[in-house]
Amino acid sequence: MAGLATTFGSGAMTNSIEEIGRADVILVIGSNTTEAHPQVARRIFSALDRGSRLIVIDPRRTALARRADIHLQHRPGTDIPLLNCLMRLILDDNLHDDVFIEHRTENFNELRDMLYRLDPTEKAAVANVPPAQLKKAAELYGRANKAVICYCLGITQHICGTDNVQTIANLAMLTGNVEKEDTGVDPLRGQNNVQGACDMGALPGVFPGYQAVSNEAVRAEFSGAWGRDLPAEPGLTILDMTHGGGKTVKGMFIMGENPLLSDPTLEKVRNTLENLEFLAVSDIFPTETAELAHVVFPAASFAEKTGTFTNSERRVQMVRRAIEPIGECRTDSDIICALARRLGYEMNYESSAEIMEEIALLTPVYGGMYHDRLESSWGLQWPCFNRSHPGTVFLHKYNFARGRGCFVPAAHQMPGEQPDEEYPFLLMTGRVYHHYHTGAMTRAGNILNRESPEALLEINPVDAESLTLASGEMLNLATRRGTIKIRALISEQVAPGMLYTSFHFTEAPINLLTNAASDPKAKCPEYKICAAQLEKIN
Amino acid sequence: MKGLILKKDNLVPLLRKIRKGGKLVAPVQNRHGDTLFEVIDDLDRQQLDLEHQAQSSLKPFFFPQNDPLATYNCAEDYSFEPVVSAEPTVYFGLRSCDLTAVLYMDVIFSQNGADTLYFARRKEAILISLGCNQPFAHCFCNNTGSGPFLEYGFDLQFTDLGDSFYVEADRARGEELLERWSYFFTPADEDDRKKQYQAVLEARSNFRRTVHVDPAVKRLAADPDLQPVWRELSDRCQDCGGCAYICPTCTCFTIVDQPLAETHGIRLRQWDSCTFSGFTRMAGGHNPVNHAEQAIRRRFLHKLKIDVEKHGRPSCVGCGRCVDICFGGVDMIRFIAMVNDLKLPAEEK
Amino acid sequence: MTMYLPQMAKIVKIIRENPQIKTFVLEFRDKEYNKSFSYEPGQFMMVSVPHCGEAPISFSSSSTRPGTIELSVRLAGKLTGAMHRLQPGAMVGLRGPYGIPFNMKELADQNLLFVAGGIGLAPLRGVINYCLDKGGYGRITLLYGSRSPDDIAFKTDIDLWRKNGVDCRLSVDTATEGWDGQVGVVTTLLSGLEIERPRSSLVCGPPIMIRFLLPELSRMGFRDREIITTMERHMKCGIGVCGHCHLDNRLVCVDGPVFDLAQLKELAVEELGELT
Amino acid sequence: MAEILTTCVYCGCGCGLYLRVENGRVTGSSPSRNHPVSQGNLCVKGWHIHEFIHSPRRLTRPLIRRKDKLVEVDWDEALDFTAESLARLKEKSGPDSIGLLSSAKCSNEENFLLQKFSRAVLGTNNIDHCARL
Repeated sequence: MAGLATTFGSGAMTNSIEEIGRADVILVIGSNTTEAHPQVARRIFSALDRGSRLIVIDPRRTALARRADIHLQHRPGTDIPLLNCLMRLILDDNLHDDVFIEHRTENFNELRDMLYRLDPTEKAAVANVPPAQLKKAAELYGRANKAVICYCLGITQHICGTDNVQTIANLAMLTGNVEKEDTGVDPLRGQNNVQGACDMGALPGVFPGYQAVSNEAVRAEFSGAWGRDLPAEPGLTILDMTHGGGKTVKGMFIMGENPLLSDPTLEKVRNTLENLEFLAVSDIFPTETAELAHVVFPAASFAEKTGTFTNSERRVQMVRRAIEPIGECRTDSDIICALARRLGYEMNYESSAEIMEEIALLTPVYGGMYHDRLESSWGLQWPCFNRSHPGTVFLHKYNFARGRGCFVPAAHQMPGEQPDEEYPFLLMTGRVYHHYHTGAMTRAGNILNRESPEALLEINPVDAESLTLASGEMLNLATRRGTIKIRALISEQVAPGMLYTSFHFTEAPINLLTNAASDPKAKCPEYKICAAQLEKIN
Repeated sequence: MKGLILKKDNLVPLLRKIRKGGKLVAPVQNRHGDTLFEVIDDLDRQQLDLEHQAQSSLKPFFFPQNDPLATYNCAEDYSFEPVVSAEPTVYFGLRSCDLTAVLYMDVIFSQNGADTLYFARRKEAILISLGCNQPFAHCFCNNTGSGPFLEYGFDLQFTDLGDSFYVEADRARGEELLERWSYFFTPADEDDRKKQYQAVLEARSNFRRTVHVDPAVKRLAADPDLQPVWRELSDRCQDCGGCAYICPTCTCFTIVDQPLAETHGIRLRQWDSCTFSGFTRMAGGHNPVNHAEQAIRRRFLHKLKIDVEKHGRPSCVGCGRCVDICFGGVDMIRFIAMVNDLKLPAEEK
Repeated sequence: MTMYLPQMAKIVKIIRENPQIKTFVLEFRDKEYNKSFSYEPGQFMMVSVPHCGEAPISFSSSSTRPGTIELSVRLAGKLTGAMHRLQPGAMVGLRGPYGIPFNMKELADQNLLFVAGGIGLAPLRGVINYCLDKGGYGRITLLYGSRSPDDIAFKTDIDLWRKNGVDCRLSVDTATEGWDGQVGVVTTLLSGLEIERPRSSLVCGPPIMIRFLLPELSRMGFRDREIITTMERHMKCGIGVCGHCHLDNRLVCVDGPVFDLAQLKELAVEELGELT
Repeated sequence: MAEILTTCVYCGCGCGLYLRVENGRVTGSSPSRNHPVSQGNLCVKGWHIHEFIHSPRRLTRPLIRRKDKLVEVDWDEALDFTAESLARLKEKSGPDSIGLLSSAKCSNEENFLLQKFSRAVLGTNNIDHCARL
């Protein structure tokens, strides 16, 4: 997200989901769309039926890749050199959009210079991608009338995640595929309200609406509204806290998260949580994290409360109470307000609509979001500045949020960890269709759990043969950080030397293994790549 | 049977009467613009919608997505207590396809003994259908023998004649209803009957899609092994199960125990879909139906071949709902077109 | 619900047949029901275990020995796992009997070849005992394949059958010390075997065994109608409604589980490969 | 029986779906036909979203750790204990000794309140959530 904010001025999906289906060329990179964002995949399928073309860039031969006109199956961690090579080919073929570059962007020369001096190592990094395929992809994207790029955590969960995103933005601007309807750059959000949680300032450096805590004027405004002096220094990120060993922070309040399954290098997380002087958890299920808490609050589920979620396309929409909270559960709002009052701060809201009124007051992009408006519509897409504003279907219409789009060239960076003799495999992690995040909810369901009852490790038939491995056999999967037991699934979806599995299963907690090396700007850990070894369990 | 006429002004007053002593279920357009079958608690506030196709059929009312079969106790002793719940309900405004689907479910749920839960609800139900003067976007009930108007099977069938409804009864419960509330109705005259006939004729010419169901059924009877079709459709399928869930005649289910505590729980019947891989997976992991292609084959052959053999008609009622919803375009209309496009092996030579 | 309502039955006794298989001797709690309950060889019951739902289990007993019924259960999934943890005196739920049985009338006076692999002997055990108890059947031969000598189940039964003139031949996939019998898959036991007409073969075992055995039997001259087997499927209702146990255009629960090769040849059954 | 329109929580697409409620229990879900994202269908997760709501594994009472075990307590006790613990930490080690994790699964309103709680009530910017995970 930091990436798009730098280049475009706003870090969100520029399009609406519906627009993706209207593009002539769709480039999907680092997204297993059919499984993780089925509704986006649906738009891609219908676009294909109407004659649109699809380019998939993914180390795995996913279901979507099988339907693509071109599938570039590159090595994980080589997105930047691949995209740089693509851009160079576009430049060479004169398929870039001169007019757009001149009028709507800045810093193009720096990108051009870099592309012309493209390091041979960059070319070598993508040596396994057939040049003809690369050329075909460059032509397809370069010649497209309307092209969109969709990406997901396959791009951001790298040590160079921010640079990855900026390189994607470079490609879109180079060809003038932003600022117009049905063109753009679309980060698909992993969780239902990631967008909203970011928008609402659940981040260490910003207030709601991405207003920096370090900005004095902003702070003065919030301070005025809330009647307290507010801290100016940006706070700690999630990994600073959960990997801090109980020293960075001594007490934690965790609402609806399960870092003890979702965060990388779980041993460190466990060590931290066990060393905290105080840990309070609010959740709907007794999670691994809650097991270690001093206090656990039973929270109401989405079916038991009213409020709003913001989806990937920036659409703020209602979630409505269908039943009363079960047992003695309370909504997280009630819990926070009750705690605030006990700490001597009057926090009283008659409804979530009243909270939204305060949000609208303090958050310019949410300035026109009121529950009554959201009630009588299918929600509103931010920015929506005031009550009469209709919301925004696609971003940067005729104008980037930051003025001109800024090219930020980036060079290839080696992943935090590479396969070696001891750990010869490259392990990638991601989602499966039937489960969501740490599985607390989906695994409680009969059909979902039946359809996908356990974690499976995808391994190429070639590797399976050399290990005399059959599908269904149990393996010890190890990295420098730990070992888990997991069942093998022989699959041509992964290339030789690659392994893939999901992170939903508490029985096979993959994040015991993952690398916490993270992107210096976005602080996003490199979940997608680590070096691993395998051993058959007899 | 001779028809009757109900002035449209009298519809709500009539529904108010027949609702007494039970529930009324009818299509309602909610404030979000979706049309659903809902229980009508307030005839003055809930807006009947006789213009749009309801997004789901009546299936969930007779065969809910989660249906408790029994509660069980396993504290000291192990025992089951059956759960049966049904109350008299009038269903108004269902379309011919949905009514045909209910009649089909009647057949399915009476195989090897009448299904207690289903028929408890079914026996309490009065079905008042509304013929379709104007079929919806993906409708093809004229090709599946399930509409736009029906000859039989309804308790009452309404035909929209502009400012009035032409009303026919087919079953005794419909006749009783007409008799009980006779003062709302006037006898139809020759002119009304002509108008009704005209509406039926016009409706038949109003279909926007032509779907050649019979040739496809014949083709499948002759040769059900259509590998290219199964392959393409299984590639497109995104495994949501939506086609089976939305289909008014899909009745596959699973039975599971839902523990409520150590000592007791509920035994539930839940919707299931033959396209799911877990549908056929056995304990221990062996799956005799291993490929997505096989699952897709199963689904379409069941609808257009096996049910023709077993029950004399395909179990597709032409409602078109699967066309609207499928992520990958794995729907009945596409399937039938693909089947009819395939050349018979004999023709290829 | 009544059609789905189980009858409660008490576990009277548990016999461990091998490390994976236990035989549960059961008695319906309702005395009258227990008395009037009857079933036929090849049929199955839907078994309920607390919190685990239901699973189909074939009778391993014969109705010629009334008073109790026996279900032999192999440890495979959640329900069978829970069942294996039960102790005598515990209750399970049972509904049935379901399915088309072996046609015992038609088999009368015939020489019968039983071929079983692993837990596949459980339903055939019921048939063999039925034949022995009723009398009026020809020579009985049993070929039984197990993974290893330790995996041979129903040993007491096999001893008794031998005493009663049943020709029992055993094989194991992998021998251990002390095993001096046949080694190899069960099909190896077929070589040199002569069964005179009228005859039938009754085959029960894992899909892979059936797949290789059926063509072998055909090669030996068994006619399609003389080769009878049982098919296994995931099942939920047992009464032909839920759809899970489909076998091409049939449902195993009501059209099976017993099928002869002539029937199977008309169906597309993936796990059996091309049957010609 | 009632059909309540709400928003799916299983991914960033944000489908509009109906929860079917019977006698206080959610017994099914179905897509909204006119919702701009769901357009009449859900993925397999959305169709089964009701399954977890009444799971017996749900937490239904506040818990406090006593001698290494979490035991059920009433709300006042849990809230009082939490407020006291947070106040003590703030007093002893300063506001930045406390960290808060908000959730990408909670509503906007709840996220807003928690960051307000963090900044205005506790006085720390140590608030984050798992956007990157």
